[in-house]
Amino acid sequence: MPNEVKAFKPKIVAFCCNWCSYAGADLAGTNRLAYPADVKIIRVPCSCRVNPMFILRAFQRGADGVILCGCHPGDCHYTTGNYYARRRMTLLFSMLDFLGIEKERTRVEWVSAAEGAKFAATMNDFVATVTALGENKRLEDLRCKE
Amino acid sequence: MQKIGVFVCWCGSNIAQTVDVQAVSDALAKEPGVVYSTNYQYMCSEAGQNLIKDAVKEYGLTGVVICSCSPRMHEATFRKAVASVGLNPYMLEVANIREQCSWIHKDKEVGTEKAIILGRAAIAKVQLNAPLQAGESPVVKRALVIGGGIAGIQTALDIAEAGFEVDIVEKNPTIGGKMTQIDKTFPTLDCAACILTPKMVDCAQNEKIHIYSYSELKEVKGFVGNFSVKINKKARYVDENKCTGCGECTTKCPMKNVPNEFNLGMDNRRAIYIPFAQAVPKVATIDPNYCNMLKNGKCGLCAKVCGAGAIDYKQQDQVIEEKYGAIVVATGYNPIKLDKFDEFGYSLSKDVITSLEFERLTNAAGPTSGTLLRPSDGKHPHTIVFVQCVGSRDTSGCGKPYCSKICCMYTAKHAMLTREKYPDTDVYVFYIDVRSPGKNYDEFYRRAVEQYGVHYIKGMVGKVAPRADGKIMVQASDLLANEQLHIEADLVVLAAAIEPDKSARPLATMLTASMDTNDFFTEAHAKLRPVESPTAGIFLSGACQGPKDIPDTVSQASAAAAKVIGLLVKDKLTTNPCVAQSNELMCNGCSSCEKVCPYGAITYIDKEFRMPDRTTRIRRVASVNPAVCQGCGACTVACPSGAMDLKGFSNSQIMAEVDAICQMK
Amino acid sequence: MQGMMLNRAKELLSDGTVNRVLGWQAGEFVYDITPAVFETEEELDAGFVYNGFCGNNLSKYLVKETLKDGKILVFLKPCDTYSFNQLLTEHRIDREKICAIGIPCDGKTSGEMLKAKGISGITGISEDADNFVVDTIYGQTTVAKADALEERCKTCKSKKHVAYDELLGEDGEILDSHRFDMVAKLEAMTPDERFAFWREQLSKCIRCNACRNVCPACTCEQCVFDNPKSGIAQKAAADSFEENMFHIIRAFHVAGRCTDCGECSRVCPQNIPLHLLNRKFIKDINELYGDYQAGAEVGTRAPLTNYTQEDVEPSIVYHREGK
Amino acid sequence: MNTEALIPKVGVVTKITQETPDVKTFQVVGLDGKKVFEHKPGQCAMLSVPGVGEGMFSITSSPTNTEYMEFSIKKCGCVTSWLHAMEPGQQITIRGPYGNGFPVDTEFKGKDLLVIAGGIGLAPVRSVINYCRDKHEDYGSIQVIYGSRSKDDLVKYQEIIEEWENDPNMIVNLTIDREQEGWDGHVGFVPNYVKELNPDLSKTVIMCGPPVMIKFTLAGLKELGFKETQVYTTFELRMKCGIGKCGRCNIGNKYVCKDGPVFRFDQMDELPNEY
Amino acid sequence: MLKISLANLDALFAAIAEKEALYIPTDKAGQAQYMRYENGMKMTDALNTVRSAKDFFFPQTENLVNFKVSGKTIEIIDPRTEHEDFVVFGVRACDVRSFSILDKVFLLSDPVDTYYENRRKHGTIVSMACTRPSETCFCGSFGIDAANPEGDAVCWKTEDSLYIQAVTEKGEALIEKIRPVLEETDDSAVEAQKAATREIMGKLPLAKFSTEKFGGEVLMKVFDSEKWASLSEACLGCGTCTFVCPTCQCYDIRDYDTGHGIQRFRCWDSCMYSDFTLMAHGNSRLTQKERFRQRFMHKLVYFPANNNGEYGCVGCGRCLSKCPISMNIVKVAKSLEGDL
Repeated sequence: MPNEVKAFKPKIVAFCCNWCSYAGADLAGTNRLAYPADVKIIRVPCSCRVNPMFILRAFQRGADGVILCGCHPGDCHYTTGNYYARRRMTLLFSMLDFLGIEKERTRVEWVSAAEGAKFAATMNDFVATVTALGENKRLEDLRCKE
Repeated sequence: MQKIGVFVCWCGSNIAQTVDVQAVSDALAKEPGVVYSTNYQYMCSEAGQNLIKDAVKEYGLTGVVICSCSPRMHEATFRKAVASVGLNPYMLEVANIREQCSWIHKDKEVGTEKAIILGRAAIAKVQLNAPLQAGESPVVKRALVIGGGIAGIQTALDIAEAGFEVDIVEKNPTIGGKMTQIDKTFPTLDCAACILTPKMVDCAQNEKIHIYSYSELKEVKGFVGNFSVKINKKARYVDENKCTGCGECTTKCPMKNVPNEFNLGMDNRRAIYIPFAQAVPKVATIDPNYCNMLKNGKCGLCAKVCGAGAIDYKQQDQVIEEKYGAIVVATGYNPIKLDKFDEFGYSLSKDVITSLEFERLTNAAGPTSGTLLRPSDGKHPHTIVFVQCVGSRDTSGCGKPYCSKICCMYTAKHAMLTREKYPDTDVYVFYIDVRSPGKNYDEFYRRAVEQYGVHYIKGMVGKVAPRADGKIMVQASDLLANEQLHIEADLVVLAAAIEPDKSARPLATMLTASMDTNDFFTEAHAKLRPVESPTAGIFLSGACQGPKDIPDTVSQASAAAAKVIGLLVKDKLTTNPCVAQSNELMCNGCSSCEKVCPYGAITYIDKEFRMPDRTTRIRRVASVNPAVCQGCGACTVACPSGAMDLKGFSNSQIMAEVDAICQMK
Repeated sequence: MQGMMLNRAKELLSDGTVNRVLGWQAGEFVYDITPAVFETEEELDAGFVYNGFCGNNLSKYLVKETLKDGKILVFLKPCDTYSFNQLLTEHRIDREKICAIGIPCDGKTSGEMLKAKGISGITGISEDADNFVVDTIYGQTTVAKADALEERCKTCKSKKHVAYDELLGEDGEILDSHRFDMVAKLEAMTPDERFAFWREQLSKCIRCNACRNVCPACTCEQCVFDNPKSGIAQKAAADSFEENMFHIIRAFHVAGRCTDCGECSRVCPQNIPLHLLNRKFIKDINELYGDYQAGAEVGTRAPLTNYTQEDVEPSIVYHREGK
Repeated sequence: MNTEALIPKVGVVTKITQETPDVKTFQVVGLDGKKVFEHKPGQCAMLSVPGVGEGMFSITSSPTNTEYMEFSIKKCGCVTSWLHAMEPGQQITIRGPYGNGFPVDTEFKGKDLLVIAGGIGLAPVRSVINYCRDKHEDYGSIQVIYGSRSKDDLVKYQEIIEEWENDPNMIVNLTIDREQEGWDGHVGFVPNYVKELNPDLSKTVIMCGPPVMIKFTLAGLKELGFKETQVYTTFELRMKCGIGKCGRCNIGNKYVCKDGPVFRFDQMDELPNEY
Repeated sequence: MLKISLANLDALFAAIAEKEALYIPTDKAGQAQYMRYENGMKMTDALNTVRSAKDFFFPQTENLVNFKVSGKTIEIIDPRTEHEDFVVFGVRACDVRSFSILDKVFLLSDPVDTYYENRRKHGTIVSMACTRPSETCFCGSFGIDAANPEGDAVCWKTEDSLYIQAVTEKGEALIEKIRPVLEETDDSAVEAQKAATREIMGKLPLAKFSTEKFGGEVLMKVFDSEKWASLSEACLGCGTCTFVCPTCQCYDIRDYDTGHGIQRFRCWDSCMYSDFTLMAHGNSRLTQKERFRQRFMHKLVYFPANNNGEYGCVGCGRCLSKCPISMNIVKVAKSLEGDL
C-alpha cells in the first residue's frame, strides 16, 4: 500500500484500580468483549494513587489520551480513595482545558469488577473520541517524537 | 540494573492463539536487563513453575516478569514459586497478556505487538522494584468492647467464649443498654428482660469478661493488634467491691425527686440509685448532681445505712490503662429529640409520647407497673394513635434522611399488644410505608392488621393538637381513601427516628475510624466487610453502624466477635508490604497526607535533622505505621513534595510503566 | 504609618518582646525595597521603610526565621495574613516565636509598573493620597495610584487582617474584587485561543524559579522539580511541554493552599500572569466545592484533602462550556 | 586538546575487578582496542552511561600502561551504581583527560615521595606511584602510607602486596581502622600512623583521602616539620564539566578543572576556605 | 555614515531578512523580546529586552550530543548541522560588551566551546546606541559608551532616521548586502545624538557608581566580609539575576531519555540554586550566603582577577529591575566597598 496514509492509531493509557476496574477489565477479557489494542492498562492500587504527574508524563511520552478508571464512588476498596481522585481529576482536567488542551483526551470512568461490558464499551468510546481528535500536539514533548 | 528473566505463557492456546509467544519472548529478550527469556505452555503448572525456579537459580535472576493471565489469577502462585528459590516475591511482576490482550484481540499481529508492550512495561517496572518484606506486629490477646448494650454483650460473650479476655466499657452504671427498657420483642413477643438479663449475668460471671461500668474512653493510641487505651472510670462514690446491691441506701436517701432516666423521666428515683433490679453490676451509684452530701457536704445518710461500708464520698475518677488487640464499637443509638416536631405536639402534652416511653408504660417494671395509663391523668386511654416515621426519611433537614428500620415492627408490636390487652381500645397507625422484611415480620404485621384489628392508615399526620378537655386532636390524611381524618385520641405515640449515640463522633475521632454524615460508623466495605471499620483493628457491632433491630444486632455482634477472634487468634500480624513510606528528609510536615488517610496510619513526630551547614534543626515529619497502612496511595498524591511514596507502586515505577507503554518503537 | 511602625518596632525591641524585626529596607531608588531583618534600633532608623512599594509578602521568611532562637516581629499586610495562616495550618512556622503586627495596605506598585507606563530615569518618587509624583532625569510625571497598582492590588480580595497580635491603623473589609474576571474572560475564549494565549505566555518562562521560591505555599524541603529521584526534575524547560508541566504541577501542588497573594506574578521577570493559573483552581474550587479561601482560618481542611459524596464528576469539565 | 570538548568517545569496559565490597576497577579501551587517549598521572576522565549521566573519575592506571586505562570506582551514586551493575563488554562513553595532574616531570623529579592515602583515595595516587615505579631512575624512594576501614576495604590489595611490597625502591605501610581477624599489620587511623612513622622531612608528600583524613594528616605533617610547599593533594571530586566553564569548580578564582585538581597546600592558603 | 528614514525601516529589515535570518527586539506578549523578523514586525521602543541577547550564542538549552544505545553498544551522534547566518539587530552597548565577556570563557580559554563558536561565527551584531537610558543603567562604570556601542555595525536612531555604520568586516559585508535601501549622509546628526546621550549618562543616578575598588587583590578581604550574611538574608535563591544577566554563563549538562535515544543537553544553571554545587563530594556551598557570595565574588573579584581587571558585569541593570527582592550588584558593591 504505497501511497496510503497510515491510519492514525492513538496511544491510550488506562490507569485502573486493582479492586474494581482492573477486575472489570479482566471480566471484559473473560467475556471476550473486544476493545482496541491501543488501550494499555496500568494497574494501580486505587484511583487515588494516580498522580497528575503520571497523566502529564503519559502525554509527554506520546500518549494521545489518558483514562482513569476506579471503583464507583461509595464502593472504593479503601473507602474514600476515589472521592479524592474525583476532585483531583476534575480540577486537573479543568486546568488542562483552561490551557487550551483538548479536554476529551482525559477521562475518568467508574467501572466495577462486574462491569466488564461497561469497561469494553468505555474503552471503545474513548478510543473513538481520541481517534477523532487525532494526534496530541498540544501537550507533547517534541524530543520524544521520532 | 536487575538481571531479569521473562517467562511468556501460552496458556494452552488461550494466549498462543492470538499472541505469537515466541515473538514476544524474543522481543523482550532484547530489553535492557533481560538475561533470560522463554515461553512455555502452562507457566502456572508445576513444570512451568520449575522452569521459572530453575532459571532464577541458573541465571541469578534478580527480577522476574511473567507474561500470562491476570495477576489477580496467579500472581500469588508465581510469587510463592520464586520465593521458594530465594528471590524476594516482590521482585516479580505479571504482564496481563490474556484477559487484557489475547482474549480481546483477534488479530495475531495486534495481539503480539500489544503483548510485547505490556511485557516491556512490566520489565520497566521490575527494574525499579525493590525487595519488600512483609512486616510483623504482635497481637495483644485482649479485646475492648465499647458499649454494653445487647450488641456489646453478645460480642463480648462470643469473644470470651473463644477464650480471649474482653473488657466492656459502658458509660452508664449498668450494662444492658436500650434493650433493658423494652418490654416485649417482635416478632416472637418474648419478654426482653427474660432474654437479656441472663446474658448480662453471663457477662458478669464470665471470668474472661471485665466490665468497666460508669466508664468512658479517654484516649486511644496504637494500631491493630496493639492499641493502648485509657479508660476513665467515673467516680460513683460507692465501692463496687463492697456494695452488695442490697438497695437499702436507695430507699433511705432523702433526695426523692430525681428524674428516673431508666423510665425516661416518667417517675423518680433517689440521688443514690440502682438503675433497675437486674442491673449488672448490681451496685449503687450516687448522682453527684443531686446528692446533698456531695454538693453541700450535708446528709451522709446512705453511708450510715450501708452495712457494707461501701459509700465513699471522696472517690475520684480513676484512669485505667490497658492494651488491646482489637476494639469493637457498640455504642448503639438513641431516639432523636422531638423538640423540632411541634406539629406532633410532643412538648405540648404529656399524652404525646415516644415509642420508647410507651414501652416503659407497658412494662411491668415501668412507672405504671405495666398498666397502660395516660401519663397526664392516669386513666386508661381508649383511642391511641401511633405515628410512624417521625423524623425518619425526612429530607427537610429537621429529621434524618434515612429509614430508622425498627419503627414499623415495634409499632405493629405496640398496636397488637394494646389490642390484645385492652380490646376496647381503638388503635390507629399512620404510616408512609410499612416495611416488614425479615423472617416472620410480614406475618407479624399482618396479624396486627388482620387478627387484632389495628387501623392501619396510609397517610401523614398533619397536626396533633391537645385540647383543654384532655383529648388530643389528630388531623391526618388517608391517602388511600383520599380523605381528611380527625381523630380524638387519648394517647399519641410517636415513632421517633433513631440516631447514633452522641458519644460516637468524639469516639470516632479517637479511633480514627470514619463516619458517614449521619454519624454512623462506616464499614470497610458495604457488602463484603460490613462489621469492620476501614481502620484496621476496629470492628462494628450493632446500631452504631446503622439502624438495626435486635436480631440483626445480635447477628452482627456475633459476626464482629468472629472477626475479632480471627484477629486475636493470631500471634503476629503480617502486614502488607506495599505500604506508604515517608522520606523524612523531604517531608514538610504539612499534614496533607494525614488528612486523606482513611486509616489514621500517619502520625507526626518531631525529629532532629542535621542540616547541610552542620547545624541541627527539629522538624515535624510524617511517619507511616506499616501495620495500619493499607496501601491505597491517597497520601502520595496529597504530598506536594513527593516525600510520600508507595512501596510496590512507587512514582518512579508507575512512570517507568507509562514511559514503556508510550515509547515509540 | 511608617513612623508608627518604626516606633512600635523599637518599643518591642527595647522591651525585649522580640529580638528581631522583619520588615522592609530602603534601596537605591525609592522603589527597590528589600525585605530585611533588623536587630537593633539603629538598623531600623537607618533603613526601615514602609511605602507603596513594599510589595513583598514577608510571611514566607518566617519559615526560616522561626527556626532561629528568639521571637521575631513581623509586619503583615492584609493579604500576607492569609499566607501566614496557611503556613500555620501546615505547621511550617512556629506561632510562639512570632509577634505579628497587622498593617494597612492601600495597594502596592513597583518600579516595573511605573516603567510599564513609559517612565524611565527615575530619580525620586513621592506619593500623596491618590498619586505618585515621579521625578526623572527627563522631567516630572504624575501617575494616578489606582492606575499604577499591581494587578493583584487592583483586584484586592481583602483589606481585612485574618491574623495578628496587634493591629496598627484600621482594619478593612473583605472585598468583592472581581478577581476572577480575567479567568472568566479566558474561559470564554475558544480552546484554540486559550492555547495560543498560554503558549505565548509560558514560552517566555526562563525557569528562574522565582515564582516558586517566592511562593508562601511552596515551602517544600525539596521541590519535586529539584529532586532527581522524582522523575520530573528539570532545570531548564528544554521543551514547551516542560514549560507546561512545571506550571501545571506547580499550580496543582498549591491548589487549595494558594491564598492568591499574587507574589508569583509580581516577581516573574517575564511578566507571565501566573496567578491566573492559581485563580483558575480557586475559581473552580469555589464553584464546584463551595467557597473556600485558603488561609482565612487556621486549621481548615484544604479542598483537595477533602470530599463530599455528592461531589461533581470530572465529566463536568466536558459540559461546562466557557468555564 | 580535544577540539570537541563536550562530545565523548565510546569506550569499552573490558574487565571488571571487584576490589572491595563497594569498589570495582574497570579496564577501559577504545573501540579500536587501544587506549582512548594519553594522560598524565593525577588527571581525570569523564565517564558516562548515556541516560544516567556523567561522572568524573581519576585515571587509576599509570600513563606507562600502554594498553588500557583503569578506573577504580566506589559505588556511591547513580552513575557509579550503573557502572557497578555492568558486565564486561559493555560500552560507556569517555572524554578527557582533564586537569593538571601531578607535577611528575617537574617538581617531583628526583625527589623521595611519600604517598598518603585513605580508602578510595588510593585511586588517583596509584597512577603516580606506578608511573614513578616504572621510571624509577627519575625518582628517589617511594613510601606509601595507606589506610582503610578494614582489610577488605583496601583497594588494589593484591597489587600492593604482590608488587609494591616487593619493590626494593618502595616502603609500604598499611593500616586499618579496627582490629580484624587475619590482619597482623598496623591498626589505627592514617594521621596517627603518619606521625608514628615520622617520615623524613625531605620527602615530597602526595595526599588523597577523605576530608577528615586530609585535615588531620596535614596538621600532623606540619607538626613533624613538613612545609605546606611540600604537600600536594587532589580535588578531583570538585570537577564537574571538566573544562572549567560550567561554573562550579572554582575555589576562589582558581578553577579545579583547569588549575587543578592537583594543588600544593601553600596555594590553598591564598584561596577562600570553600573546599 | 548611511541612513534610512524610520518610515522605511521595514524595507531595511526586509532587505536583511531576505539574505539572512534577522532577529529584532519587538513587543510580544506584553514585553520586549527578540523575535525572528517577519514582515511588518515593529522594533520595540523599550530600552532593552528582558532577556539579554546572550541566548543567540549561549541558548538556555542546547542539545550537545545524542546517543543510541542498543544492548551493550553505544552510538554517538553529533546532532549539529551547519548553523545558518543570522543578524541580531538593535543590541545595546551593554549587551554587546557581554559577548566579549562570554568570548573570554567560551572562545579564549581552552578548550574552545565549539557550540558557542559555531553560533558566534555565524552571527552578525548590529548594535543600537541608547538615547534614553534608565536609572538602572551603569554601563559607564565599565567603560562602555552607550552613545557609541561596539558591534559589527552600529545604529543610531534619531527622531526620523536610523543611521548605520559598519565597524567590522562582518558589518561591512552586511551593509554591502543592504546598501540599496540606504542613503549616504554625514555624521552630524549622530554626533549630536552622541553628545546628548553622554550628557544624560552623566546625570544618571548611578553615573558615579564604580567597582574599581574590587579585583583579585582584595579577594580574601571581600570574601571574608561580614556583610554577606545580611546582604544575602532575603535572597530567595531563585535564578532570576543569573538568567537575565548577559554575562552569566554557568551551565549544567544533563541526559534525557526520549524513549528512542538519549539526548545529552546543556542548560543554563544558576550558582544561586541550592543544588548547583552538589557534586560527587557533597555540596561545597551549603548556604544561600555562600551561593550569593559566589555570584558577586565571581563578577567583582574572580573574573577581574583572571581577566586583567575586567569585571564580569556590563551594567545593563537587568538584575536591578528584575530581582524579586531588589538585591543587586550595585547594592552589594556599595555596601562592601566601605570595607575596602
